[in-house]
Amino acid sequence: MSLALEMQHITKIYGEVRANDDVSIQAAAGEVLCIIGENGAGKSTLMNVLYGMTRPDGGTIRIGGKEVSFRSSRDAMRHRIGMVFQHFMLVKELSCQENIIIGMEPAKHFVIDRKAAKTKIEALMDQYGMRVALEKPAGELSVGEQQKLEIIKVLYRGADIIILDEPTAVLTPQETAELFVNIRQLAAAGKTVIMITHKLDEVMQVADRIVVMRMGKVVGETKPADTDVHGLSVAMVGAEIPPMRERKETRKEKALEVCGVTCRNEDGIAVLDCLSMVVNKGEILGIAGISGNGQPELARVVTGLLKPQEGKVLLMGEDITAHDRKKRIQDGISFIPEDRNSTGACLDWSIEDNCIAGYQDRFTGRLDVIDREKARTFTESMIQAFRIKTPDGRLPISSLSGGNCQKVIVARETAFQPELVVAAEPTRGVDIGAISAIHNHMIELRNEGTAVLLISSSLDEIFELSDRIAVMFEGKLTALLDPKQVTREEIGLYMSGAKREEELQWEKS
Amino acid sequence: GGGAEQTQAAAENGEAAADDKVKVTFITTETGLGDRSFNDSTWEGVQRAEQELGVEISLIEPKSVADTGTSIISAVNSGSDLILGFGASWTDAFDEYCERFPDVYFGGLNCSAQADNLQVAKSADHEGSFLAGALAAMMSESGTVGCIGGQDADNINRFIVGYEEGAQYINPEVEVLKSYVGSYTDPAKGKEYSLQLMGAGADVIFQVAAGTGEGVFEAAKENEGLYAIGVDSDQDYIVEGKILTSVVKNCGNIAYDMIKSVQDGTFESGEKVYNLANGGVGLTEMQYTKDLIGEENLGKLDEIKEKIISGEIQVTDIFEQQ
Amino acid sequence: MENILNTAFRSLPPLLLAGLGGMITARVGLLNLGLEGMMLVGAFTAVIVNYFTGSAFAGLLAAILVCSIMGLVFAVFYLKFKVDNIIISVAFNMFAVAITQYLLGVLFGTSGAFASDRIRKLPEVAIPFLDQVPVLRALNSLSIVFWLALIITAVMSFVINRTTWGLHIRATGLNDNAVNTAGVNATRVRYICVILSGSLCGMAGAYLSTGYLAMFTNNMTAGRGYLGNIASIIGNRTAGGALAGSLLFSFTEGITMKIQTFGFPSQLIQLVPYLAAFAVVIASACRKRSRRRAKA
Amino acid sequence: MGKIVRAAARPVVTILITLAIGAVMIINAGESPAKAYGILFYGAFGTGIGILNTLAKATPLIFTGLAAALADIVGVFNIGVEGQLYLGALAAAVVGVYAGGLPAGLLIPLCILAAMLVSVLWAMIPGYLNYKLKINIFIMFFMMNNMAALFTEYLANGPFKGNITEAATDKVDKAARLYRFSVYSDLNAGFLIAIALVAVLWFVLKKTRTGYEWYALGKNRTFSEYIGLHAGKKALCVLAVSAMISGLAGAEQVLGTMGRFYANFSNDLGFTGISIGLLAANNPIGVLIFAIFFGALNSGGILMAAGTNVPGDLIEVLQSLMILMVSADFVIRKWKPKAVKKEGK
Ligand SMILES: Nc1ncnc2c1ncn2[C@@H]1O[C@H](COP(=O)(O)OP(=O)(O)OP(=O)(O)O)[C@@H](O)[C@H]1O
Ligand SMILES: Nc1ncnc2c1ncn2[C@@H]1O[C@H](COP(=O)(O)OP(=O)(O)OP(=O)(O)O)[C@@H](O)[C@H]1O
Ligand SMILES: [Mg+2]
Ligand SMILES: [Mg+2]
Repeated sequence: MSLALEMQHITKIYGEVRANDDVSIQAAAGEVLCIIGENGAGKSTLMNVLYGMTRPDGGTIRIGGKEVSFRSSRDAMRHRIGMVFQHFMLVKELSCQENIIIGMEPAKHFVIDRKAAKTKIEALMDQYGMRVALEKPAGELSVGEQQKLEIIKVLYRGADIIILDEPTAVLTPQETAELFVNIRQLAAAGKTVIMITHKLDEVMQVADRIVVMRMGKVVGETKPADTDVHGLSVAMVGAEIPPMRERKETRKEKALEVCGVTCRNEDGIAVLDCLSMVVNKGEILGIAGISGNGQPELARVVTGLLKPQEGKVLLMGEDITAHDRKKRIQDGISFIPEDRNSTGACLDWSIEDNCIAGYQDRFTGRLDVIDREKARTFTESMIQAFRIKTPDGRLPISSLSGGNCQKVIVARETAFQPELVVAAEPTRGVDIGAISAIHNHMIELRNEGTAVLLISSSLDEIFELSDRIAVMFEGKLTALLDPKQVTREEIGLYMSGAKREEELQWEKS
Repeated sequence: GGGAEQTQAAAENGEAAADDKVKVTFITTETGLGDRSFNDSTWEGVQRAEQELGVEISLIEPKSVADTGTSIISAVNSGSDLILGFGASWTDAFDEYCERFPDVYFGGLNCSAQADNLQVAKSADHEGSFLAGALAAMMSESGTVGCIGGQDADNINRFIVGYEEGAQYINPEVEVLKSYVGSYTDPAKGKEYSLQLMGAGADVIFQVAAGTGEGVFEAAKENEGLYAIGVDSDQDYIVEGKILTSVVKNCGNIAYDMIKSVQDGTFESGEKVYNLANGGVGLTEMQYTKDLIGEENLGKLDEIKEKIISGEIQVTDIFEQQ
Repeated sequence: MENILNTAFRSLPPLLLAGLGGMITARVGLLNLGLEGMMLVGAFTAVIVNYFTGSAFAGLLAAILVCSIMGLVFAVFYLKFKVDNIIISVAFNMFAVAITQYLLGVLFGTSGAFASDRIRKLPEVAIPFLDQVPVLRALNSLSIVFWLALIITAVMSFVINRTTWGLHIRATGLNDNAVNTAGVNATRVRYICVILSGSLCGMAGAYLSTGYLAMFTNNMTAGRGYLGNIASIIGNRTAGGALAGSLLFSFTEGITMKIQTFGFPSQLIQLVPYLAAFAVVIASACRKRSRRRAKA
Repeated sequence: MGKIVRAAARPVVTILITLAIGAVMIINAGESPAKAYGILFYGAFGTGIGILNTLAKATPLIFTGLAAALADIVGVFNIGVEGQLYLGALAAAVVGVYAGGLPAGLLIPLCILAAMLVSVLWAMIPGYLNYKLKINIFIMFFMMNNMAALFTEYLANGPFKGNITEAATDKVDKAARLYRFSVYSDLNAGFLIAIALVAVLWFVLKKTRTGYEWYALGKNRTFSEYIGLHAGKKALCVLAVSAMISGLAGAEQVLGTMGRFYANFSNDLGFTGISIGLLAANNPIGVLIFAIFFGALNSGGILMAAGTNVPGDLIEVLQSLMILMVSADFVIRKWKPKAVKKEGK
């Protein structure tokens, strides 16, 4: 196999952080290379260097054996490198076709030749078996389709080396499976695919070769055949992952009751359809479901961010339907939102300011003044308790890696003895070390008697944490299952709507 | 008292030293110099005083009504003996500052303030405008004449009412079209409004609109049969032969007189009227349009002028009505 | 009626050109309030060059050139030094009024106004047969800039919607990260658009001082730059919309004069286009709302 | 130490360049640059009266700067300051005229309240339309500036026209006039209000929970709702406060400086205020500093015109160059082009 790509001795230093420290990787044509590593290990930095977005402080890149140097992504593109970013780079208002051709438009005298563009794209879509509706605005596509669009965009540019940064973080299992089929097709067609991910089972599925990074360095290289998920995780973290905490027996007492909640969106469609449920104290109720079935709305209704048109929400027997978000925070409902960057944290703010967010009342003294001393002490204690990697709580939270940022949110949302924690995708985009820390913390909460409503698109997580599993389909809960007695396949049937229970027995246990 | 403080202020500034030259500061309206109208003509008078009387002069061009006070204070601080402010909005400023600075003389124009150290020139613009209106009606072939004002305000309407009465005096049937542009700095609109008035039949247009009026002249220049009348200073030269005349009030002379009186120590407070009788206002020489207008008409104008002076013709002064 | 049309057409070009200038920068995410100042400098340059060369076209070209340079300066401060556009605009507008006055003094020893017989006017386009047609007569003998402005509107509309540059412009305003990662230099697109808005203002200014009139007077743009901006906003940042918006204003101008004769205060009449614009945006917002409801 | 020197060097150099450009022009105008600049600086800061005048010119800018900054903090770019100021000024004048006869202790607060109220009502039109119909507020503010100028001019020329030849109201009652510190300057009690406002806002923004929540609102709407704020309503409230401050600016100009409302009196006070807010990165103390900087240019400029042969226009050329140069140096905040968002969204 000929080497399509060689990166040698790449070094990139940000201030005092050696984001990449003498990193060398290589990849052949037709190969799928997975790069794994903790949050902040330097994966994205390495890819940004490869795509010409950042210039390395040292090291060389060779494409097809020839040394190159990139001043911008345009240069990288010229050398047939394409990148699909974790946060998609699409112009939502423009059509898919326009998104694909921008920067490389087929044109006669600067007038875009739409027909030619269409023909070319159609041919590509046929060749790789990926389809999107070309006339639709990109913003109207689902996340999975948007990702396809991004890949088509890269292929359209004639890329031979395709970089995917955490492509599966926001995909449903179905979409992930489809993506992997596409990736194999690309590899079969002789493309080099470099994929970054935190999900080790995916790595085992799709990779030809695996590179492990830690603290800016390459610490290992292996093949799926030579290792297993455990081996990979040890290589990544550099130590054994601590085992899951024991579950304690807890009293079953109703904490949250949702009664017949209906919620229509702006288009008048019922995203929550007369939904009822119960979460007990000291219980983790996992909500499984394909995304787009009303999970975010459920979380928002429970936490007071969305007013239902019908139905009631009760906490410890008290009707709190009329309580707004602020009141519900005081009631003891805390919320780990699925999108930490835009909802859970204010990226421009310091870690300290983020640590008190939502609970600012508790840190407010006379004259409405925020007690900074108290806030600082609190932040320090959170940083210690959760081993958040930062030199100082006054630094902006954007200086933290994704996993550490998520830890800040989890720490905050569990610090004030909540009655109920609504955790939506609590470990999305987070490395396994941090995942284990967060999972353990949630079990601990449960053991202390807190009710936890867990919403996750990862069945692994649901199975690992839940005391009971409810399946959500088209705005309703269609099954209530015991994780010890149900298989993934069966849950899959419920999730796809092929099967449903007649009436859910909330009081059973 | 104010006096002591004031000298202290002046001394602090170090400007008014032992120099016994009279120092004059002219503060323009917000339009500033370059209006080819009364700011310019006042400034000319002030400059003439500098040359002929040897006074020291300076100029302030405030950008907003709110700057008036600061401008006066700056003028006082730089050691001025006489401050000229010829805008209509100066009544307030005089009311306030004349009292505060009793050692400084002030000169104003057409405002209603009174103080011991203030002389207000009252120019009978309505009388001059009456003549202009009469001339317009004489020259109009269509029996329709027009006038364009910068803003619908009393100081503008004072001209317009005089003009209207003058036109009606000559021809009771005459139609006088009036239009306000809403800006003093928009010649494009001034021209457009003139063309509209022309479209409605007007063949002589009187402008009382400062910079906007430049557009009226432009319209006259481009359209045969359309004549304009200027205002405030002799604007006849701007379009030779097409500007019938201008209603002049000769602010330059007013300013010069005031400066001279301060230098001579004959400054008198109170009102001083500038009207047709004492030559303070009037029409221009009409050097470019004399032949066009003709002896007969000129004679008639002289007659009317005499009648106004003698009081036989009463021109409405809307300031008086208030 | 014909009078109103005439006025409307004659006062259209500066509004339209400024509107297009505002539109093109709005398309790349910049509200260019400096149009006013650039237009004034354009008006000044056109008159001066016209005066010294005796050619109206030389004046027009010079105005376009000088204003393009001003656009470039704007862009450098905005894109390179990252100064906020409002600050630049305030400075630009202040600078324009002052520098034109100052230079008038330096060059001709006058201030306020400058007119001369040596200033040639930009030619008018006579369409002889139109003279016979009643209402359309108003289209006869309009300045060449009027027709140029219309052509530019059409061209810009075409360029933005159909060409590669247009795609880059549209995308830059919506998501410049996407544009950059697609290998198009979004900053360069912005530079070009800001410079282009300068040239359009130059043309607008030249029309005002050598097409509409043959003179320069202090601050003669009298708010047309701002109106142009508003026109482009009303027109939803499209070339055709800018045309519609500027027509709204220029027609009001014609109507204002007429209605005044009936004793309406001119200020209230001048409020009409704004009220109309408000009505338009409110109506369209309500419609959007009810359409969503209807879908349910 | 070296760092500080280097940080200070750039602005100093740019100001020097601006001054050098100006010097060429001043020499061209037949004056000595040293003398002209001397008077400029002396006029602004050299004498007690100069300082008073500088502060007097800064006063309305402090208000408009704060108004713009405050709204910007919660993510509403209040470009409508200029229009709100006109409405506020007119309201203060009308009350000051028609409620004349009341004692000062009653009349002044009444005038100020009226100014704030009317200004808020004016700002709430687009505010509410934006809240309910999601119409782009920026566009509405922008149009309403022109509307405010026309509308107040109509009122001052029609229903509320005073006994004066210009489009202006009558003079407000003596009791409504704000106290002046010296007969040599327009500086009045409005300045104290401005300073108090700077202090209060600084305190609120930097120290209190309210400030914390306002910042949250501006940085990230979804986040602010998540932490328990009614984002839309709260932003509307802060916009109201911003409009109140704009109204105060108008009231100060009428009650403190001019004594009556003149149509079109504001020489871009609103836009200059917005620039100041931006330059100061929305920091109230920064607003104070930059307002004084602009005030100094203004008051020193007037004296420079009076004391030299340098034409007033040249001073404005210099001022505009300085604004550009200084802002190029001081604006260090994270930059993102402010998209003119489509109406609705
Ligand atoms: N632009 C930057 N400025 C300063 N530091 C940076 C920058 N980009 C990355 N870093 C730092 O470099 C280190 C590596 O970051 P990188 O983005 O490569 O991590 P990653 O492996 O992609 O993490 P994740 O798994 O969370 O995506 C981190 O410590 C990060 O804080
Ligand atoms: N300009 C910067 N300064 C400091 N740190 C930065 C900067 N840009 C990126 N980083 C850090 O680099 C790390 C990796 O960035 P990346 O975009 O991959 O986000 P992430 O950690 O993967 O989070 P998520 O998966 O939630 O998007 C993050 O921790 C981020 O905070
Ligand atoms: Mg990353
Ligand atoms: Mg990540």
